[in-house]
Amino acid sequence: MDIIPQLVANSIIAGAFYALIALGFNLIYGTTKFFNLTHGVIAAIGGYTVFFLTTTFGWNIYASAVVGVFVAGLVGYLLEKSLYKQLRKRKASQMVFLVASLGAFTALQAVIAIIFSSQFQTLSIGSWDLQTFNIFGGIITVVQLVTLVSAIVIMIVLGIVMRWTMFGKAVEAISDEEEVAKVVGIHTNKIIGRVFFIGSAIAGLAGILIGLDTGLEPTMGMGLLLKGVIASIIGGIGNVYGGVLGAFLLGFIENFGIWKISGEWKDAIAFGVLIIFLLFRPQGILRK
Amino acid sequence: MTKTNKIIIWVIAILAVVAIAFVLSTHKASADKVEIGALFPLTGGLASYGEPAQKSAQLAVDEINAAGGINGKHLEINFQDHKCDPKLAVTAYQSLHSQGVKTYLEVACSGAVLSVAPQLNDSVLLVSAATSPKISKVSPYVFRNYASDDNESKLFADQIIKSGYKNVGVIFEETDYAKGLEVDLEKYLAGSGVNVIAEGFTANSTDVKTQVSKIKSDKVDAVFVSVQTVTTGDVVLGEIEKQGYKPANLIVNENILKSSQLLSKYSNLLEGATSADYITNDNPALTKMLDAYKAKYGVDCPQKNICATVYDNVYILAEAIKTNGYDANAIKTYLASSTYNGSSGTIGFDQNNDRSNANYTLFKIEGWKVVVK
Amino acid sequence: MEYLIHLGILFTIYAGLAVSLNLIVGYTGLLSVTQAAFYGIGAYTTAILMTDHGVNFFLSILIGILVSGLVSLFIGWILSRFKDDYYALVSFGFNIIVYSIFLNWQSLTRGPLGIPGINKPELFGIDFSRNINFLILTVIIMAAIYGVCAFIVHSSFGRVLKAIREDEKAISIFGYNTSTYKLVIFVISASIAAVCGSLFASYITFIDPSTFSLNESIFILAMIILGGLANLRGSLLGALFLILLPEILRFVGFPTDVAAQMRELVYGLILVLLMLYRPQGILGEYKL
Amino acid sequence: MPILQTKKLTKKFGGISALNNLSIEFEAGKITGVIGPNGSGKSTLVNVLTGLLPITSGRIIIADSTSLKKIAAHEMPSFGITRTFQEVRLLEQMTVLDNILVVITKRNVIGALFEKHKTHYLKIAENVLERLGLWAKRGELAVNLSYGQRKLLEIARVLAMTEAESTDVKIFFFDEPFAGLFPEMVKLVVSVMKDLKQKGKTLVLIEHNMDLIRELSDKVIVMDSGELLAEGLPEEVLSRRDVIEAYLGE
Repeated sequence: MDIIPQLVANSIIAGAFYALIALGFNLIYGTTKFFNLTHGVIAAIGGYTVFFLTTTFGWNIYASAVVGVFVAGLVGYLLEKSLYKQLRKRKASQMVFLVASLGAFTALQAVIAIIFSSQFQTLSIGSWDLQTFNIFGGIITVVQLVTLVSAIVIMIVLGIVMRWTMFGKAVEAISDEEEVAKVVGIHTNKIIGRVFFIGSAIAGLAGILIGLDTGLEPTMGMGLLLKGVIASIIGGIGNVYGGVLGAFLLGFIENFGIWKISGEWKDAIAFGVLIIFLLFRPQGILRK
Repeated sequence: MTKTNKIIIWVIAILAVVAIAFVLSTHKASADKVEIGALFPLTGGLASYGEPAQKSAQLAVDEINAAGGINGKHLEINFQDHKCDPKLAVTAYQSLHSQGVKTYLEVACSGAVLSVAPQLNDSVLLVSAATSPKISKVSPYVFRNYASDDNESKLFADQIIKSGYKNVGVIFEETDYAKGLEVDLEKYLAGSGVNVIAEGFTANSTDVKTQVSKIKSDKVDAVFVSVQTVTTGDVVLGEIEKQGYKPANLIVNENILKSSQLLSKYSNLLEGATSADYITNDNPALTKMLDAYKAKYGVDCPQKNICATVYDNVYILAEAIKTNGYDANAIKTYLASSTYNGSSGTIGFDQNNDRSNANYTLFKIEGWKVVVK
Repeated sequence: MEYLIHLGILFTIYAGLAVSLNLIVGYTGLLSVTQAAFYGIGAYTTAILMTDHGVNFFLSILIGILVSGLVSLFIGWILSRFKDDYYALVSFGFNIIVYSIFLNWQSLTRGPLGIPGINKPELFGIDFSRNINFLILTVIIMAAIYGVCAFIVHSSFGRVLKAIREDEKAISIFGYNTSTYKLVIFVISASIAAVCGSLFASYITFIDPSTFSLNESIFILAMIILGGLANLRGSLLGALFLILLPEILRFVGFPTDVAAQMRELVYGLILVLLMLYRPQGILGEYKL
Repeated sequence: MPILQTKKLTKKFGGISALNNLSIEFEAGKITGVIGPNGSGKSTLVNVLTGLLPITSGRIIIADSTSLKKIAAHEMPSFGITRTFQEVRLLEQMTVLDNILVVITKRNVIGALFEKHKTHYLKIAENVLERLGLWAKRGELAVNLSYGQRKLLEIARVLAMTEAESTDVKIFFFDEPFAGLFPEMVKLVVSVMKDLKQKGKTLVLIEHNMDLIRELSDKVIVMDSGELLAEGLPEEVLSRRDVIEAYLGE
């Protein structure tokens, strides 16, 4: 059965992409407690910024990737300042946040389509594109390896920041009880703004890597987001390590699932797993 | 929420309806221009088809107007987006029809054609790139300038049986065209002893890794790749290449064959691959159109078969209106009987209102060039 | 005139969907994003029964209600164990699972090929292929549906639903088995959505899975939030507004090649502005 | 025969046990005062007895000796139990009248759907709201009432339970009903409680105000850190050294 190593490789690669989305999503959900739908389109914005820089200005891929991550973070930050901060001031409920983020998602997706057209665009890292590595029979490309490494690195860095730094403690305080945090003198809006920047930047990186791995399309946001949300819930909503664990678990369940039944049931499997987890372990594997 | 506010809101709503009615009535097709309604998927999943279609149609309209329009009248084209959603297609049709538009174009979405068809009673719909067999003879007012995907998969089935392949892997996209080919292929291969292993993936998905790995590990004699758009074509071929998989025999559907972008990007993978098409390449009118497209928009047409057939459809309608006036029944009988030499070859319609002599011929991809097999 | 009749039919069908969803979201306070699944079940039941088995249209409506009722009984039972954003997410999941079934159960629903040639209802020899007759039929059925919803809402049952929305735990202590109430209203709402599905299938004569995707549920949700939660007339207004909006934008002179994307942009921005300045909707009193 | 008693009732939150092997009895037709410093488990006791919180261990025995390990919230009226809430849980975006009507009308789904005789319920609601002086405010949303009026509405709600024919309520839990009330409102609530006692109902009163406890309760239970410290007649219990110490927290 020489398919097993490749299946394992596929699962890890899929898990790595879901992890990057889940990391950013979990961080933002932890402090704001709502399902931020714009997270998906911000990943696309990251990818398209790099596409814009490399094609129009001819920058090299690495410089434009850095700028792309920054721009994605900036868009997330601006969204927080212009929209979600106002909603918090008006004491809006989670459902209002959900619908508002849906509106922002639809609008941003339309802006991308207007600027870059709906055609499929691909990013390339030149000669490395087709360079592949054979790990125990499973084939992984350079981009996929970079995604895996960055997912793990970001998880560790975030874990450390959350545990040891002042910023991390403030974020924990806000995620437990925002009102209490305010009373204690934590400038919540400033912290939430920074959290949005970091979470969106990670999403931007995910968008860029997906652009390099498969390609960019204005409508890529929603599909990515849903899988990231499922991974966060399975792993443990609001918990940095949980998101990554959930992502890899989802990758394995999906890919080994469609090994036995045909491929078109992949999305249904993902949501079936979600519902089973929500029924029996809603707080996810690693409780917050 | 005072009572008066509520009344104001209801008044605004009623006014909106009245406004639309008013705009419609004054917008009757005025005498000095001829209007074509274009029901295209400009956003959503198939926007990658809608955009080149819109550009090619506009190209044809501008050329016709430059050459004096139709009997001196200015030709206009009104693009309406329906995202391949049946109810939006009918809404777009009704909004144009109430403005007196009698001639329509549609591209790529069989669903939109099948839902608009029963509404047609005094207007003609010329369709391209919508391949569902159900469109044949769906309405006397619907003409399809494209081949039904029925005979494309028949050709592939015969080729598979002839080459003696015992098991064939199929990677297909969950859309009406791409899955239609797979379903027809299995229909024609039933009872021929060929074992078909089909692996589907949801429309527009970007992760087909495990589907490719499964086909690769099944050691099949041939792989048939059936995708809906260049987008997913790039994803599937890219994945095959990434997994270092070189299938012994590769069959690809027409969307891949017609995309210059994919042919050049995956030239070694596609070397020797079999495909099928009915638009012959060595047609001077086609190259002239493609060059005009590049000159006008600065970019190659990403889907040659879309650009060619939509471009021709505009000319066919213009020709029909020129000789029969802006009357659907006259145009209907004219189309059923006449032929037109366009960039996609000679176009005539059989008794099912499908394009006659649009039978697919097999092609072999050699050195990035496409050769008749 | 034909155009206004067509818009009238679409408005009536969506009004039914909006009013039925409002029973769950507006009155009972549960953010359900599954309405399109039951809408689809009704449509597919009618399409399959009429095309394959030549069943009379009105009989197919009853069977559609039955099928949708049974499925909603199961989904409602699982959903009643969740609250707030988890409820919304699980309902997201069910919508996608039902959509995948429409897409992949090739033998029953013909998958993405869809079902064409669904014929019109026959009743006392009335020619329903003329849209004006079909409009009258939909208006009569929708008036009945509005009557049922109004009856429910103004009965003690409706008052208990609002109580569940306000404080489910408190009201349960006064003797109400709230999960039964939530399940009953969920089944009623799903059955009404099925009726709307049957009418849609017979009118458009062609259905495919894409009409019953997640976006459709979100579209219906936006209608009731826009119109006003816990206000039946508000839902009618919401439906009217979101059906007319794209038509009004059709006549606004956007440059043709970006016109379609501009409409999506305007639609998204309207949702955002609404949530910022009018979260309870135009006619609504209940803030989400 | 006690109308309600607990046997070794325990309630743990993580490690801490808010109620610790508590065995107490409530006499039928009497008012029992429950006092104790904050955090002594008074509210937890009420929440557990009314199905708001699940029981960790031990049993609850209802008058006709049905002993229960688990109580579901919606079974409360069938056991004849109802309550008010310390933190005032009203149906905020509903009118005062609806807050009362919802407690009177039929409980089962079919009944609630096809209920007739609306005027009958209106009459009951009017009497109850009239009794608490809230009838004038019946069209107002609960969220817009003053704090005192909201407390009175909770009392009205509990009072209405006695009128509803679909439920037969005998035991009333009052969780700090007097907190934040003006003097004349206190007098009003006291008279309502005395009426209920007149009708042979059993009342459990959780309150910090010792004068009211002395005035109203026939028996007093003192709790401290989840256990029963003392019980008996008000005068005896309130004069005991250990009770005072527990309160003053020496």
